[in-house]
Amino acid sequence: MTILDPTWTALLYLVAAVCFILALKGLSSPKHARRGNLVGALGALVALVTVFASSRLENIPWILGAIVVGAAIAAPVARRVKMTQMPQLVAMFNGVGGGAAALVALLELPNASDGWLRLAIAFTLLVGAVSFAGSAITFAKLQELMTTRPVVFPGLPVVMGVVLVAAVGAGAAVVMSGSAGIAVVLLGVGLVAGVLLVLPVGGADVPIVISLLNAFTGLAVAASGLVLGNVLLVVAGTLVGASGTILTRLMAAAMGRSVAGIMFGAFRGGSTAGSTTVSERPVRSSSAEDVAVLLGYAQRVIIVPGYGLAVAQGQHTAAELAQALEARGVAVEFAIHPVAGRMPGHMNVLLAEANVPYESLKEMSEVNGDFKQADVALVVGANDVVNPAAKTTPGSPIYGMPILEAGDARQVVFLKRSMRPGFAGIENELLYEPQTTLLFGDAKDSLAKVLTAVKGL
Amino acid sequence: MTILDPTWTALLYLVAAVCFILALKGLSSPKHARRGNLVGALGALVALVTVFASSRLENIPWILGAIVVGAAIAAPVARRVKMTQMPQLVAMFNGVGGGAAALVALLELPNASDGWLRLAIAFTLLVGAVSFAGSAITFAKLQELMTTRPVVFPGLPVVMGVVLVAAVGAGAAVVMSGSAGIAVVLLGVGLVAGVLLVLPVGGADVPIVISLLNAFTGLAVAASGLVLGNVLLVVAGTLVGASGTILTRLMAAAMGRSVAGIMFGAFRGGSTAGSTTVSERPVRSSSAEDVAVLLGYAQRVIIVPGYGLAVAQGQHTAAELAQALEARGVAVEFAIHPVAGRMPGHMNVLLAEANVPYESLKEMSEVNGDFKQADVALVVGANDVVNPAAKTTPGSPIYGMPILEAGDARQVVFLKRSMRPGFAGIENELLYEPQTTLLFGDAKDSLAKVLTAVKGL
Amino acid sequence: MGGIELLTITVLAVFVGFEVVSKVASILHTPLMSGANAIHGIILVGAITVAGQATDGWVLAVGLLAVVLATANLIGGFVVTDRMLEMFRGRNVSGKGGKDAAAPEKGGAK
Amino acid sequence: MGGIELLTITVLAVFVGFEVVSKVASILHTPLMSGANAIHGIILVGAITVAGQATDGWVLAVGLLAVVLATANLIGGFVVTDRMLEMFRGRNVSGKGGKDAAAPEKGGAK
Ligand SMILES: NC(=O)c1ccc[n+]([C@@H]2O[C@H](COP(=O)([O-])OP(=O)(O)OC[C@H]3O[C@@H](n4cnc5c(N)ncnc54)[C@H](OP(=O)(O)O)[C@@H]3O)[C@@H](O)[C@H]2O)c1
Ligand SMILES: NC(=O)c1ccc[n+]([C@@H]2O[C@H](COP(=O)([O-])OP(=O)(O)OC[C@H]3O[C@@H](n4cnc5c(N)ncnc54)[C@H](OP(=O)(O)O)[C@@H]3O)[C@@H](O)[C@H]2O)c1
Repeated sequence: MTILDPTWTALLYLVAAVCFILALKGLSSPKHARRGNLVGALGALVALVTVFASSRLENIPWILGAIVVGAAIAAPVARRVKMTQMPQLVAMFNGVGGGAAALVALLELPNASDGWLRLAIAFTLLVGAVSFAGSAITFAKLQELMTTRPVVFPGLPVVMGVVLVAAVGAGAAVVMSGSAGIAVVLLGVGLVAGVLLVLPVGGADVPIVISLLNAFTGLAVAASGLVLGNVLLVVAGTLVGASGTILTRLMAAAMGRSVAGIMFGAFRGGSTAGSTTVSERPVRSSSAEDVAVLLGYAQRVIIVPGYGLAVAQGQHTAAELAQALEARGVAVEFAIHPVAGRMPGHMNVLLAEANVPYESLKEMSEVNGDFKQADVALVVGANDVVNPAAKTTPGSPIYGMPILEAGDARQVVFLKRSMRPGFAGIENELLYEPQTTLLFGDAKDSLAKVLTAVKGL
Repeated sequence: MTILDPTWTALLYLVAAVCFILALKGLSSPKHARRGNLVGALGALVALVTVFASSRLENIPWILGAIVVGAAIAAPVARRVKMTQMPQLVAMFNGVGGGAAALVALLELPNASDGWLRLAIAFTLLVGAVSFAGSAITFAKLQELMTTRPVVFPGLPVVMGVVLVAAVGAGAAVVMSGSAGIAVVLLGVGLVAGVLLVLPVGGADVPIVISLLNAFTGLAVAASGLVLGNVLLVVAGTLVGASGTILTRLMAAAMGRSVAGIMFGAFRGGSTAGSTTVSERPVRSSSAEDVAVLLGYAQRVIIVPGYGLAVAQGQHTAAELAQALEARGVAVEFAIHPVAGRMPGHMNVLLAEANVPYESLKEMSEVNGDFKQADVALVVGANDVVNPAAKTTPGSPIYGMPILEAGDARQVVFLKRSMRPGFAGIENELLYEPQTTLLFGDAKDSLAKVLTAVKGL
Repeated sequence: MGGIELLTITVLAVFVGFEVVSKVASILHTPLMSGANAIHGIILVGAITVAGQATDGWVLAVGLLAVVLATANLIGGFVVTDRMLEMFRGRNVSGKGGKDAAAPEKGGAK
Repeated sequence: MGGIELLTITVLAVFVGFEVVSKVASILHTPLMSGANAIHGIILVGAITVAGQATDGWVLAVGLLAVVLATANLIGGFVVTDRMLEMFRGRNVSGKGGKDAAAPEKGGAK
């Protein structure tokens, strides 16, 4: 069916593009984030209606069926996924988007009449495939289908070089010949490149990689927009490519790292992730009951949640503990480090899901002065984000990163399972300080025990 | 001559457009403002080279001559103008830009083949002419070639209505007929409209109007870009139109006013500007020598400069006084209210010209806490920006505007010529407070006398 | 459509993308990433176009696969982003919470 | 060039203009206004184009007038903006001055 003439079509696509811009604007502002997302969905709806109303399409029943299938797969998963698994879900959605862009480019190849168009197609094939395969690996890492540690093997740089040459060669051949066969080869090369690119990245860096691949997919979509002559795809893809690039840099900066360091750090042998050195020095450890007394008779407690809380899924127990303490008249706050948890801002989401009131979540800059007045800093599954080495040890991998000054509190309690270091793989001197106590065990279990003991006080 | 093919031409125009975007970005950041301006100039240069190298132009010697004439007029004026007269110069440059856009549109009318193009031409003619005439009036007001008070006459709203109808009518006729004669009429109507629009605006509001007309000119340029099919003009004009609109609102907001209130306030009889009520209540006034003693033996002095300092051109004397006091060991700061002076930010420029070190210029939010520790607040030709009515008197025209808390200082000294109120036309209770002293006279003269006396201490 | 116009549009979109995102608070990094992820699911429009032009079985099959993938990206992306942001719903931030206060859209149903 | 492409470009440019300026410090209002003013002097390109196509004396005269006016806008605008910003030159803001510190481009000649 063709109800819309080209002018109206273009105008409606422009409306959709404006919706996407407004969506990104909204998502960047805490007040309007949710509305922004809805505006984006509205834009997508406008675009979908437009494409059906404006092109002479065959196979419409098939297409509608495919849309139903896609929606039926994605929507329930998206609705039911646990908060802690959101990163891998985002990775997967990103990957399939890249795959779709690559497939669209593949099918458009026979229609591409000039070299520039074929160049855009080659770009989309390669980048879309990289995004697809890379996202699959990030998914596997985050879902712990494979090791979360960097995977590096001796010849990796050489293999990468070979793949790069193959990609350039196949790309050039696609541009010259327009052969569908070579295009499929290019697709394959892209898949291999995507796998190789993400394998050497450590588990905790994966969120950055997801953001980067997200920007890649945006670029692939923009390029396929060039191929199809569709302004909406060009604008939307470019928006995502540009904002994704900035966002990747912001995320990396929040961890005091560079994007290049994350992607290629393992090659240089300088990977900082996943050391398992265990120190022999003595520490003070105590029982859940002791900790309960400490907390129950304090006036002011600051809870510092970290990666371990997310792993243990202890957020609900932590929220209950906070409630129980507040019922006793203890002032409780959560101190949120920007890079605590699995993804930037993830702690907020995690704790918000556990119904911790928003006012209790304090950003680093707000709360850092408060530790001096706190009786207890309860560090739950966090480590690097309170490590004083960031301030005292030049040369440490986290040197220069702003930290939560938990050490300023009168007492510091760590809930962790062992003396193993955190993501950065370095010792935390705070564990050995005189005011520090450790309660060993899984964060959720420990919190539950402490909670029971607090209620029994 | 045509050296460049259309693709290269378009690419170079795109480069110029990017330069303009970067220029605006730079100008919005204190660190890169000057470089931003240079990048903008570079973009203009690229565009000029491109137009000469890409079009088949006749009359090149004439054109070059005209450019030389334009440059020879503008550059020396721009280089020599006094800081206090910059606003009117900006207004004038803005006006001639609008005029140029209107003339370009007029000449393109015979080539405009379809109604949309003629609509863009009518728009440019009208808006360009409004901008030209409006800027001329703002220039006359700021240069005090005419009264700076709002000019309103009884039938004004009716006349405005008639002009509006005439503009719409003539515009429609231009779109229909494409007649050059009617286009000239439309131009004339635009000139009249521009004059009528700006006449009712009071002198102190003129900067806002300049910014608004600046945005208008941007839109006119964008529309003439549509007419000429020149992407650079479209992008540059739209950029200026959009950013100028935002800037106008920001400026108005800094004064706690609305743009509509400024433009049409006088019609509603609610003009707040230029009241000359003189109160009969007693005040304390004193001599330059008394003030010198007060200042010379203070530990901490905060100078609050205002509109009157700019009018009196006393900035150099103020800087000298500050130096003399600092030589005596007095800590001196300048408290800069965002809307003090003739234009937003103008006080900074004025004082920077007088070589006041940048560190001594404090923004309102920085300095407001300091007044409590200050021995003397020396208010030089300022009034509204220290008027407590903004906090205490709901219904006052300045109610809600943030003010400098000069009243918190142990002593307040006003340098002004009379008891007349400032721009907002309302009494300033601070003048009657027990800790306040007045030194009547022109700001520059008074400052000079105080300076002499301080040196003689 | 001319290449230069598309290039101009691309360049401007790059600036819009940069500027819009450049000052986002870290609390919104994850939802923003997820929302941007949803937006590139609009490749669905391209997938529909190619699937709708398919005349041969293979092409249709690949086109439909692209439609399924793109739909998953688009719909899943918006839903998961909404869920993340819903976490911040209905919280009492009136008066306090400052500039980084998150999404006070009250009363959204769970 | 197609109207829709130009419209798209215009819309994107509006967003760029809004976003770029939306967070400017009040100290830069005046230079920013002046710099934007200079930018629209690029109408000079249009003035040159029409003057360069003029075949009859009147048209040429009006075209040249437009060139003179546009040149004044363009050159005068950039010069006066530079002078304003030069006022902030070479000031010692190292370490202090904070985020609103103006243009520390050192050593620009007077
Ligand atoms: N947020 C992000 O976006 C992001 C992204 C990538 C990287 N990173 C990096 O990740 C680190 C985050 O800092 P962080 O302090 O949150 O985490 P961390 O430094 O990695 O420390 C996590 C701690 O939690 C403990 N832990 C793990 N599982 C646990 C469980 N089930 N129960 C109790 N404790 C458990 C671990 O010790 P045990 O093994 O002894 O229990 C470990 O010491 C930073 O270095 C940051 O740069 C963050
Ligand atoms: N900055 C902007 O962008 C801008 C733009 C438009 C409007 N405004 C408005 O202008 C006002 C600015 O506040 P302001 O405190 O700077 O000025 P103001 O409230 O207008 O007061 C200026 C004072 O200076 C005195 N004065 C004038 N000429 C003088 C001279 N030669 N020597 C000594 N004193 C002289 C006047 O009193 P005498 O006549 O008794 O001497 C007057 O009380 C605000 O209301 C603001 O909203 C500002």
